[in-house]
Amino acid sequence: MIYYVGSFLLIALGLYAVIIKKNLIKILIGLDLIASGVNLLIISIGYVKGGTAPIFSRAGLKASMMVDPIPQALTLTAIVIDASEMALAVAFVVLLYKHYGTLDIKKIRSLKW
Amino acid sequence: MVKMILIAIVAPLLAFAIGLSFMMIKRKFVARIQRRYGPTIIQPIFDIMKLLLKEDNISHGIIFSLGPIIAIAGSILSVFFIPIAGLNMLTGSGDLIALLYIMAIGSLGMALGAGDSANPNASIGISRALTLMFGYDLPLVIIVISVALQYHTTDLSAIVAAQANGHWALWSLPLSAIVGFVVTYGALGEHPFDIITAPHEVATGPMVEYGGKHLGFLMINHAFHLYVEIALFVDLFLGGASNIFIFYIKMFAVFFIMMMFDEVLPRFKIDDAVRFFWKWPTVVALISLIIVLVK
Amino acid sequence: MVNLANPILLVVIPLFFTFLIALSGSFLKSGVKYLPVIAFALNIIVSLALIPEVVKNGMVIATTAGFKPPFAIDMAVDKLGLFLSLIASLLGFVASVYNLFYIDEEPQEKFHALFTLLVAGLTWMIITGDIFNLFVAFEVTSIAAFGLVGFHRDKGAIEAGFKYLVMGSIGGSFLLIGIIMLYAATGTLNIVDIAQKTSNLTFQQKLFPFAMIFTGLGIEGALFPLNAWLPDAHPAAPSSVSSILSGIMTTAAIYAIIRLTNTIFDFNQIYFFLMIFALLTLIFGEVSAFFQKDIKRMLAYSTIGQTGLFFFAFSLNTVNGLQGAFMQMVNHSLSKGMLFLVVGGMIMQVGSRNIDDFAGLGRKMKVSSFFLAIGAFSLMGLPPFFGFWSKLKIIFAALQNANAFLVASVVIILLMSVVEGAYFFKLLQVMYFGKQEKDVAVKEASYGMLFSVVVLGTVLLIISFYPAPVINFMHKAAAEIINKNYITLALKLGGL
Amino acid sequence: MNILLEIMLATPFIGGLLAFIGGKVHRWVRFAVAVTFSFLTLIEAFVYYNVTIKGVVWGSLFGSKLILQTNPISWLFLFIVTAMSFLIVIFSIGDMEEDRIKLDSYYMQLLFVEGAMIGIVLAGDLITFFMFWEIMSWTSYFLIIYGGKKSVAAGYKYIIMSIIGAYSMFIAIAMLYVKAHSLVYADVATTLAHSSATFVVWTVVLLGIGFFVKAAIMPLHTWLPDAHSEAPSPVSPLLSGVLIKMGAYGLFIVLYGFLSVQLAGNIMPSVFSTPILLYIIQWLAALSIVLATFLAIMQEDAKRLLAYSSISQIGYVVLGIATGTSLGVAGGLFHALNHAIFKGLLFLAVGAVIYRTGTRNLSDLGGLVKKMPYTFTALLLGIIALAGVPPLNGFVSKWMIYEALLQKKEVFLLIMAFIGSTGAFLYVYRLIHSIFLGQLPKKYENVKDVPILMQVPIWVLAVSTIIFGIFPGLAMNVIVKGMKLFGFKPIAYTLFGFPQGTAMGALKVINISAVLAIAFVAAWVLFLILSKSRKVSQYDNYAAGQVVTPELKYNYSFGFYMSFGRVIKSILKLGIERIYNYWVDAAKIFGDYYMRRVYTGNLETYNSYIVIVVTIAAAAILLGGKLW
Amino acid sequence: MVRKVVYSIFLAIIVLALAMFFAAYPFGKNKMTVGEYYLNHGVAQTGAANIVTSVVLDYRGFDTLGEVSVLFAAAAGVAILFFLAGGTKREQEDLTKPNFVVRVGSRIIFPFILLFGSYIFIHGHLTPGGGFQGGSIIASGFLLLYLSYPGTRTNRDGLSIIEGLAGLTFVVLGLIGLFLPQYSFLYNFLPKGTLNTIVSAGILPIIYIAIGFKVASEFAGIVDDMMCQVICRGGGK
Repeated sequence: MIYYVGSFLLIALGLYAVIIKKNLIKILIGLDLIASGVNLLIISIGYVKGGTAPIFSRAGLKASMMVDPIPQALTLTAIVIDASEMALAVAFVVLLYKHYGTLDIKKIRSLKW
Repeated sequence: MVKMILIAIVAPLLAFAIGLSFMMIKRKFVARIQRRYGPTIIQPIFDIMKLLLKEDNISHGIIFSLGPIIAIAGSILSVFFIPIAGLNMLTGSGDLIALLYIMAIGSLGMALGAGDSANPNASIGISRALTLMFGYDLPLVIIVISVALQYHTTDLSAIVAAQANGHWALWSLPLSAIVGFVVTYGALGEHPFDIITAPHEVATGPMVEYGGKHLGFLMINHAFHLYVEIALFVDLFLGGASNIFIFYIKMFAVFFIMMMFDEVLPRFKIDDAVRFFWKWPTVVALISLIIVLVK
Repeated sequence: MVNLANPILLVVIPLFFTFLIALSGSFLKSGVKYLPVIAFALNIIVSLALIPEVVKNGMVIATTAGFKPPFAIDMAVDKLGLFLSLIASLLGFVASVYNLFYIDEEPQEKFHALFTLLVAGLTWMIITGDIFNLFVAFEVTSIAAFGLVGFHRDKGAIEAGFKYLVMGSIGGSFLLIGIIMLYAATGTLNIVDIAQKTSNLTFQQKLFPFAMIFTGLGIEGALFPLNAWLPDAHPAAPSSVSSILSGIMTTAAIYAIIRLTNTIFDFNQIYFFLMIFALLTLIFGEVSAFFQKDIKRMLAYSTIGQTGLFFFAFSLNTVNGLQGAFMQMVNHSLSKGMLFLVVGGMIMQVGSRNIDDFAGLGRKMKVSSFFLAIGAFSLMGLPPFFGFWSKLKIIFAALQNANAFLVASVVIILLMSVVEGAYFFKLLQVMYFGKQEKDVAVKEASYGMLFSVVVLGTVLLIISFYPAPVINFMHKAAAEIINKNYITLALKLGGL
Repeated sequence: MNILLEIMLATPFIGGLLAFIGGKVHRWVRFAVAVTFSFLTLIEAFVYYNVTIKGVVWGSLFGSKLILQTNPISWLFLFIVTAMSFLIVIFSIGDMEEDRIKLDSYYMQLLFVEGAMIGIVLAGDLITFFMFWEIMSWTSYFLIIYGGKKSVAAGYKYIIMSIIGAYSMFIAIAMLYVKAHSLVYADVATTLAHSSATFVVWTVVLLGIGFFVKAAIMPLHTWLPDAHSEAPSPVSPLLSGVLIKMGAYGLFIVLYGFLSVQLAGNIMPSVFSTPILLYIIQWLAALSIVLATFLAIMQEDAKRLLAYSSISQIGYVVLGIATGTSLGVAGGLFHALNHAIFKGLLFLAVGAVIYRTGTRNLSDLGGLVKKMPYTFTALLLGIIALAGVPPLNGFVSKWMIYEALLQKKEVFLLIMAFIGSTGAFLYVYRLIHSIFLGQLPKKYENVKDVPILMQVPIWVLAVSTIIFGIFPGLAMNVIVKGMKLFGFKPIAYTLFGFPQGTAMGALKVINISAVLAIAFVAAWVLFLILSKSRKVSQYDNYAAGQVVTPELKYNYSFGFYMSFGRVIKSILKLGIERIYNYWVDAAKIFGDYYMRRVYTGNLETYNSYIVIVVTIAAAAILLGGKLW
Repeated sequence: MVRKVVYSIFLAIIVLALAMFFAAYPFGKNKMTVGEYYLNHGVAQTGAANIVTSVVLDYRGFDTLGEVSVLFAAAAGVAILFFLAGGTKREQEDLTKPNFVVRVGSRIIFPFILLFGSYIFIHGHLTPGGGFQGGSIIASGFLLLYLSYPGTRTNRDGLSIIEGLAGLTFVVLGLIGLFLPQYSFLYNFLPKGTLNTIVSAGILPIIYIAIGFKVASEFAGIVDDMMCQVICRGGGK
């Protein structure tokens, strides 16, 4: 249960950072928080009470004892995608700083209307 | 056929004679009002003769010369559309509405000729003439419509016929008749609407460059014009006439009353003239029209 | 020989060439720019090969990994999907031809790789039959697009790219949340399978995933409050990329929404709200476009407006409305794609994006201007161009079961069309009749660039003057979607 | 024979393309192709003289058949379109020389406009109609802006208003389609016959807005003065003579093809025995007659004057068509033909003057009668026709309209119509006076009359004014026959006019003209008998003792009716355009304001939009799935 | 301030709604339908002991192809953004030199990191982990190298060749499936082998190895680009 709540809070916190924070890096952190929250949510969806990892590493493991493998696979994908996004985002922030000399989001608005 | 040709020749001459007689009377009458002796009564004939027979005529161009001719042609044409004394010459070929526009041909010819004289006084005169025409046209149109509605026809001879035996439109449409009387002033350019030719400002306006036979033609045209306007009024409101004498008497009566007012009135500025026509005559004519409509 | 009529090839071929570009970039150098052309030429062939199959069966399903859905991912091409992927391939093809002459900045091999990936991702979004796969395709598209938007690396491009990235990744997260909700509710990820299992869910349980997915896809699909990145990103990107972004991306995202709405989320209550979204999108897009001085920005806003229009038609939720939406999608993809390509060539010649600097181009770049005029006319919906037929259809459909709101909407749509006409005609008259103050030597764009424009223009003209096949095809496609044939066909053909 | 309809429709389009391609070879090829194809169209049009063909299906769209058809009424407009286009093509050869304007696509656009208009008159269903209507709008837009810098702004206004009008029609068409699923005229008529009054009124009003924009009926006329005056000289007659008639044609189709007076009378109250809808249309037309006349009187620009005059004259057409009586409708249709003739003549003649002098500012011109006598004479005929003075054609049609109004006792409309005609007298005189009469400026002393290629179309039209004036029966033949198809009682007419009983009076134009001619000849003979006159220079003039020299501008032409302007000052101040501009500006400011508050460039704001959207959905879910 | 409060309320609403939605699908409850199929048949069908791997690479292998593409796109995007025209050259005067312990330590650790990473991705079908994890571990080794030797530059061409080759391997392996009678992309055509041995599960290990290389080279490339952004100066055109 705590995982659910935790993931919701992470998402909310991330959104809060994205909306309220002025610093580009903090916004990126916010984005990452959202992503983490979502990943946590995915994983916790797949959990089955008392289940174990879906790996038949030794004989005697039964399918009924295992948690759902799909969310784990999805999380794997999602994490990589987040990582890619973050890498790109950091690159953008570096260049933004170069061009604007600031990390304040309010000052980076040469494109408008 | 012979009769038709005869009429065709006689009618314009008759009209000219009547118009000319009015011109003659007017000169004398005005002089008497102004406590002058005045010229001899046939002075206009002398004038016209003199002008027509002048040897040295100048022209500013073809249109300058054609102008008076078109004007006279137009006036003669209108003569045929006004029934006099039981002669309905061309009233079957064109009704009251057509007549209103046929009467414009003469003005157009006059305007064209004057325009070609390349004198700004003439142009100003035409500008005023046309403006004034626009001014009196509104009440004129309204009263024409009233009369047409009153008798359910636009055929002038039918209108005249309907007014036979003293059922004049003057009695049934008194307001329209009054307006028509005022409008005739405008159409004839008499006081207070003589702004067109105002000799003091624009040196007789459209006619400023005319002389010799051209001016003679214009004077002839004026005679026709006098006839046409007054005869139209007579036909519309005074029931026409069964013979030419009664018709002449009616016309003379109208003309006489007009002269009485004519000489005591000052002159309107051109825009004031238009405003005047669009104000009281229009309102009165409209009232009359509404009465006809409601009836 | 391998059977070419396999939708999966539409995705795999470009991916193959993407990696080939990465591999050969170091030694082929600028030679890699020919690879995308080959890739999309192959894609067009595959799409064409799919046509008879799709017409015969109504749908073609390709599974992966040798398993049946829902246990494996499948690609499902129905009529409309096929049409859109054909357009995507065509646009990709002409844009990559255009790139041969257009892109001279380094690093070229990265650009071409990303470009190929972008179009591959869009095709993928259109044809995928698995909802998580949709998310992956969405991310492939987005991330390729982020890089491409920043390709020029100037101030504007970086800012636009960053804004796009932040909004896009928030959107991606919401999309993922929505997908997860569906998974939690049904335990499966195949669209048809989910559609089978959502029927016993309450409205509430369906609404939230829908809202999340709608938000996610709406960001890509340029729906009103979510589209703020678009007017920045489209102008900043190279023109060939703008052409793809504008021509296909919004269309693909909206198509995804349409398909999910008509399979998984089978409810009627929502359409009124979608309509309001659509109208707001339309109004803000067209009105904003009117005030633009920057030509690409103007076209970008116009894209928003067009999106609003076909989204409105979709939200009518009738066969006719959907048919109108599809026709408008086709019209928009071809016209707007072409316009961006034309404008790219013009900007190259003039060296500015300001509309006033385009004065007099109509006389100097005759062919380009001609096709720009055609594209603009088609977007405005002037006959005899295709936009006219689609607008006709949309308005006819909107008034089908008219109530006061719909009539008001129609009035708004037509008013916005007037606004659209206002700015396009302004552009045209500047181009044809403006006086060029600056003395710049302007030539016609190179033949290669013109080739792509002419190809798109010709296609547009052909369907304009001979619209019956497209109209009929779209009618069938719309009927299938409304009648939920997607599900029945997928069940019949082993999509489940 | 039926297939010819499609060929006829295609001819100008093919011709346009060929002219464009041929122009790449040589400009004479372009001229030759344009002339050939416009002539071909004219010939093809004559094949359909007095023929009625119903329902040639040439396609189908959204389940509605696309139909071409022809009947005498559409033939009348077809004739106007093809004949005028042919004359204009000929005139253009002289006027649009290669070195004056770049011509590469001019003939293509001209022929496209012609083709579009042919499409409109041949249309047998509303989709075809609307399609060609829109094509006409944008092709003519390109023609208008051929004139250069100023015309661009005019063309912009034109196309925007056209689009607005077209979309208004579009709504009506869509409503009809939704109701009947077929837009063939006959089906539309049946649909309307079984519809509620509200529906009918809405349909007619929405369609009417579209037509009124094209026909430039006040208050939707504001595009016309600019567009007509700024367009190239040969285009103005096309716009004024032909294009705005399409609005009248559309109105006719709607009022009598779809509705009928009886039907309209059944579903709505009547005023003066006219259904109120028609009555309102009549009032709008009458208002345009009067107000446009006032405005025309005050113009200083020859083409602008004619443009306002067009608004006023199309007012007569619409007024006539909207009377609903046989006489009035016939008069309106006849006036459409007449207006095409004399307004085409006037625009071409003024174009000829512009061709020679390069200006259309009335106060810069003068005295050209001595230099361009043929053009003068043609223009004189044109203005006489326009002013509605017998015996030329404008008079006859106006007379029919007056009589129709008088018969229905719609006296206020009648007064307005009369006033417009008298006013027309003022402005046409101003036109001819300022251009041809008065003092000849020194710079125009070497002006010659225009080349023969430009004379021919002008004189063809000038002769037509006389022919249709003296023989109104020629046109009545077609009109009466066509109107029978639309359920009108045929009116009695003869070749020379109208016998007693048709109207409240009779008319026989040939008598009028004959007497006029005789009187004229008589007066002329008298004039010639008298001693010959001697021609003097224009500077030999009365100038209150001053000497007039060529340097002195001794000419009254600027502000010709200034004193009249003072009278109607308050009316002139009523600028409909200003009201439009006010609202457009307001809308612009409003749009800009909101755009700036939405697309702020601030990423925080953008992100919060996303959150807001999600919040709305979340709130909806918390509220139990209720969305409102 | 108002903004903060308002948006906090908004976020609270979202959280509440999320909570309400997921309350219907409680934590720990078995929600599997398709997952169960995988658990029951996965071993037999794919031969991989790690069901997650069999899902990632086989059942949902197409996702992984997309994932690889995403990563590739990100790397290419970073390369585009950090591209310096006209070649690059090292300039490290203004950088402080890392201390001795770091340099030596990283040299010692680096091979082990590579080894560990390789182990992870080679055993992806048997144990938790796989290509992505292993690749990232290897990339972190490169990061360590960069930290201790800021002047180092990787051979970028080499990296992209590895990238390309690895990606192509994946695609080609998938395409082979289309030439087989099963006619399915990514069909696992190799023999399944014995469960829980290295050589098992058909093409899965090969794909994972390719992914490992790809991820490693891509992350290394990204790291290289970012380092270069700090220390390299563009040579100018």
